[in-house]
Amino acid sequence: MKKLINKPEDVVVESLRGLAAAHADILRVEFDPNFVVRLDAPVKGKVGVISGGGSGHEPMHGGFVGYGMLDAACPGAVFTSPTPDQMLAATKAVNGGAGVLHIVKNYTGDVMNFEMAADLARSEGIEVESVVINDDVAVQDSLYTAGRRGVGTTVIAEKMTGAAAEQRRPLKEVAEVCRKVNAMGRSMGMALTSCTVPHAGKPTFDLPEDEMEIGIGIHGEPGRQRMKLAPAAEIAEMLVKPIVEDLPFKSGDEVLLFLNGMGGTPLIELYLMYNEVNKILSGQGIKVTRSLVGSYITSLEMAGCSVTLVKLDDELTKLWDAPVKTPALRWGI
Amino acid sequence: MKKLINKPEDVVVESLRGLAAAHADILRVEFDPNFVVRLDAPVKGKVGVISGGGSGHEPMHGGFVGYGMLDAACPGAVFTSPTPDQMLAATKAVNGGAGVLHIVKNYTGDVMNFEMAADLARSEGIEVESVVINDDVAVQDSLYTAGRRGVGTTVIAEKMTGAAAEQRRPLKEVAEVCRKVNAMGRSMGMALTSCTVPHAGKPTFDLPEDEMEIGIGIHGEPGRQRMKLAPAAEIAEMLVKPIVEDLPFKSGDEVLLFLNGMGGTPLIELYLMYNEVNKILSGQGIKVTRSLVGSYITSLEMAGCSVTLVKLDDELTKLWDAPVKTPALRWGI
Amino acid sequence: MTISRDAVLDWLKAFAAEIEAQKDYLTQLDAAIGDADHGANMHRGLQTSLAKVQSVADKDIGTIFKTVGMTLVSTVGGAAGPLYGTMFMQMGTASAGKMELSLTDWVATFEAGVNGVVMRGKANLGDKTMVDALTPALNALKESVANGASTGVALQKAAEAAAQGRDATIPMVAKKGRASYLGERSAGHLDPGAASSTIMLQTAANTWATS
Amino acid sequence: MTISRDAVLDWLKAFAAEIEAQKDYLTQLDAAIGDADHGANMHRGLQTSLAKVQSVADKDIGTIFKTVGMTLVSTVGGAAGPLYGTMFMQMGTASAGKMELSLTDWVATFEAGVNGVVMRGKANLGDKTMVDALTPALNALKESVANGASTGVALQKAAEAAAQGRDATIPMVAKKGRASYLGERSAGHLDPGAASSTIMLQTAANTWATS
Ligand SMILES: Nc1ncnc2c1ncn2[C@@H]1O[C@H](COP(=O)(O)OP(=O)(O)O)[C@@H](O)[C@H]1O
Ligand SMILES: Nc1ncnc2c1ncn2[C@@H]1O[C@H](COP(=O)(O)OP(=O)(O)O)[C@@H](O)[C@H]1O
Ligand SMILES: [Mg+2]
Ligand SMILES: [Mg+2]
Ligand SMILES: [Mg+2]
Ligand SMILES: [Mg+2]
Repeated sequence: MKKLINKPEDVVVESLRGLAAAHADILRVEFDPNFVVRLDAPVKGKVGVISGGGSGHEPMHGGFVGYGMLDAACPGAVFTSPTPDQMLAATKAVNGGAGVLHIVKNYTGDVMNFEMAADLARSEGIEVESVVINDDVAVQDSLYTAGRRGVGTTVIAEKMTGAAAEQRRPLKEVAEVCRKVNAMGRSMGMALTSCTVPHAGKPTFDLPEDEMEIGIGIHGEPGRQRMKLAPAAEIAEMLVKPIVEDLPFKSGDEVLLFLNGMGGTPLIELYLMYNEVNKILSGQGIKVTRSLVGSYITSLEMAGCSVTLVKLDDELTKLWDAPVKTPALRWGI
Repeated sequence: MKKLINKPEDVVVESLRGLAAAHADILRVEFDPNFVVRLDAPVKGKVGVISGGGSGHEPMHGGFVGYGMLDAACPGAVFTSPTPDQMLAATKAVNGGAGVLHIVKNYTGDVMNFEMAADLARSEGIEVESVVINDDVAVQDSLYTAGRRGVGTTVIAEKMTGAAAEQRRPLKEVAEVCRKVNAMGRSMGMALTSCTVPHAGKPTFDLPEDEMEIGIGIHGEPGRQRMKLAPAAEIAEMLVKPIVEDLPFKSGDEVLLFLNGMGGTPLIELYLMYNEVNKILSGQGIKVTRSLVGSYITSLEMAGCSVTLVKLDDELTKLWDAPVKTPALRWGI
Repeated sequence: MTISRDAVLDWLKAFAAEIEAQKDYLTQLDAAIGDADHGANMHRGLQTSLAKVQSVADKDIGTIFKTVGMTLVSTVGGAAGPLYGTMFMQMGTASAGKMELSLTDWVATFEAGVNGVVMRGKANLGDKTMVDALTPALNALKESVANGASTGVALQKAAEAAAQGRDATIPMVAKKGRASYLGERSAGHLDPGAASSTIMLQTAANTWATS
Repeated sequence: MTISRDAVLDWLKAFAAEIEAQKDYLTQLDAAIGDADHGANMHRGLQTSLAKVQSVADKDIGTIFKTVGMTLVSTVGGAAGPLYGTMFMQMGTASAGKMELSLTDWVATFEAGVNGVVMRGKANLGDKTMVDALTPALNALKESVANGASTGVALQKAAEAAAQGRDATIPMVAKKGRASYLGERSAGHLDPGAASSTIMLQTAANTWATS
């Protein structure tokens, strides 16, 4: 295992210390239980927006804490959902009297832990709403399964929901915005390599030099199918087609295109992939009016990318353009 | 070779098309000769600031084109300096009548090509100043050699110099700012893995599972020495010590700490390294007052990091804080 | 033939020790169809539980189980945290006030725990989860009691039923948990949670054999 | 015994063809002590040069060399672009107006080119660069002329001197170019630019042997 770390068991806490030191103007980090929180939390009269999940997806979620996005984030162990006590502490820390929204990625562990946390918070008299993000078209949805994973749309939802909260909208409306983004967003990812969980010490799966995994999530897990490595143009087709068909996105739609890196893929390749995806979309009359390119929801050092499309309307476009000041996303301020 | 590309010979141009499409609100890309240029160039009465270098270092330089930083960037083939005709075309495109500054990283090829371009531009009556960045303490400086490489300080110099140009300062002063940043900046890098130049098709060097390269540049070249893999705390020592001794940085100094990823190393590790470096510096009474953490000057998908320290004074701090709007660096606007 | 409070504490130690011994194996199982953290998660949670339990070692068995459950919830995370945590908290409620457990007490206690897991995770038999080990174990336990089997025999039969249920997860296509994202590709692998649940029941059988 | 314009064009084709054949080898040499692009750079530049030269094939040799030089400058990049580009541009100035080259013309032309490389790159003998192949070749050429050797013999001697100079770069510690960043680690490797320069001189000897 080749990583810039000391001991595997200290990775999460030591990385959080670095985040806190590098961005002391925006956030602080609390330990036992661990959570990242806005310096000025709780913001009086504003709905608190929190999220959380396993570590290893940086900058998500801690890098999205700050004005216009998240009020707090709860980092679990690598690829392991955080625990209810972290979520409860974060919920209390950001409750400005207008209630707190929990943005939860749809994984069994995340959902169950946030459920328990919401129950605890409500029992302490805090109004809590939860929205579950499940945008991964690689997974067939079904009543009898765990359903679709929450992936790339989570980043866009946290940005837009945070903007709605800054406008001092009530909890119900802020939750509605989050549900709307989730309803309008779809994602699909692929991997060129696996990644190594520090505790495990070796790659989660082996992938031959000439093969790739299509339909992966963000936990280094294998995807829906393994196939021979293909040119970027073909990979773009494989990712875009199921996304466009699922919502469906149609000619004339305005969309946000989020071309995400999985952690080990450099920008030169992400922009090349953006070009391929953009060509396919314009060929179908789908207009990309907003873009995000970079590694924002990652799977440690995995090489690969994911494509997220969010159908935009005036409200969502304005919420996207609204000022944001976090370690990972910043504009207008 | 596992990359998200089509044909190796098309990587640079296809990636540039993606950059242009994703950031059409900030820049455009010209082809034959290739350069990335600010939408509003030339800015009347403002010194034009341009840079350039081989591709494979993304987001540098094209991702730094925009308000408050570069007016144009010339991308060469992967790891190959661009050519004088590109630099001449870019120089003409950004000349707002106040002259043009060339920020050149100290590599034989870059220096010679920019020299030829400056001569051509002057022969066309454009006032040109050149500043060569040579901040890599891994290389002993000497009159009889090619001297030190230009690495991490380049990013900081482009930001601060661009800010000085926005203030409408004259060419001589803008060049002075750039020289000052270079004089105050030092860097040192290390690699956990090599990288693969698309044309070459296989890693530039092989590095065993338990070894690392210390004192590398940004072209996938081996470093000054190869040694056994060490914990993050020890690696931080190896990178910080030669930097601090070289300037020297002393107790009481205020510095900007730039913890850079080489392209394949995820943020969770970069923040962990930031924490280690920050601990060492505060132990020596060196105060980190500004920070940048992320992969901004890269070597394709190489795993590793570099540390850059720039000694700050009021002028440089203000120039760093000034508004910037580029694909890769953005704040205050 | 009852299970004393000390026997309960010994079981928790044995459970934690066996999880530690099989930590990497459990993580490998999780790597194949999940995210390679089940061994590390369970180990972290059980070690903290052992430490926490010291402070309530003189209390009733219900308090001990509750403490373990709450510790697991706040230290394991993932899916296993809420599931094992709920199991032990429910076991704590069912055994509240007891200083020792008769075999029937244990059946009631364990049944409450299993119901907690099903309530929390909503998994059915055949979904390729820990439930596929826990439910057969519970049924075997009840049957033994009905047949008047000894505590030792009943516990051993329960552990064997769990092991059979665990192995039966191999051909299953997962419908719950991370493995479900793999669809058909999840078949052919043993479910890590079923494996850790079997360890739980086998260590109970071993520790309490002589009860 | 003169070198006709067609012979010059044939040489450029032969030079480009041999670089293409040894492209990967040159890149490997560069990977060891540089950045793995010398083969690709030279190949790109020479192919474009061949295309560009078509349009001036009916002009004088000076124009042909100038065209090659400017094309190399604008297509090769890196260190080799300005160096080989300057070499050919200087060769163009030295052979301006000529429709054929006598051996002494060629010596003067090549000398101008080598001086251009030294002027541009400021490398000394022993710095582990293409100069370590070019300068010995130039000296051998002059010596042959002094001894009244035939064009064929002189060119072959020059190529051999280049090859010796190329091989002599192996033990050198680089002082110029990328390899200098490696310090002591640059010793033990052959310099890629010295290799491409030797190819240039060997193809000239082969093509013009019968001149
Ligand atoms: N809905 C569920 N009901 C019961 N058990 C479940 C459920 N979902 C997952 N599990 C169990 O949890 C195990 C995985 O635990 P762990 O790896 O620690 O959590 P995570 O999947 O969040 O990484 C699975 O092997 C399975 O036995
Ligand atoms: N200052 C110099 N003078 C002469 N030749 C040089 C000089 N610097 C580098 N070279 C030659 O250039 C070659 C490298 O060319 P190339 O790899 O194309 O450029 P780069 O080093 O920019 O990638 C070296 O092998 C060396 O022979
Ligand atoms: Mg997990
Ligand atoms: Mg090069
Ligand atoms: Mg798991
Ligand atoms: Mg090279």
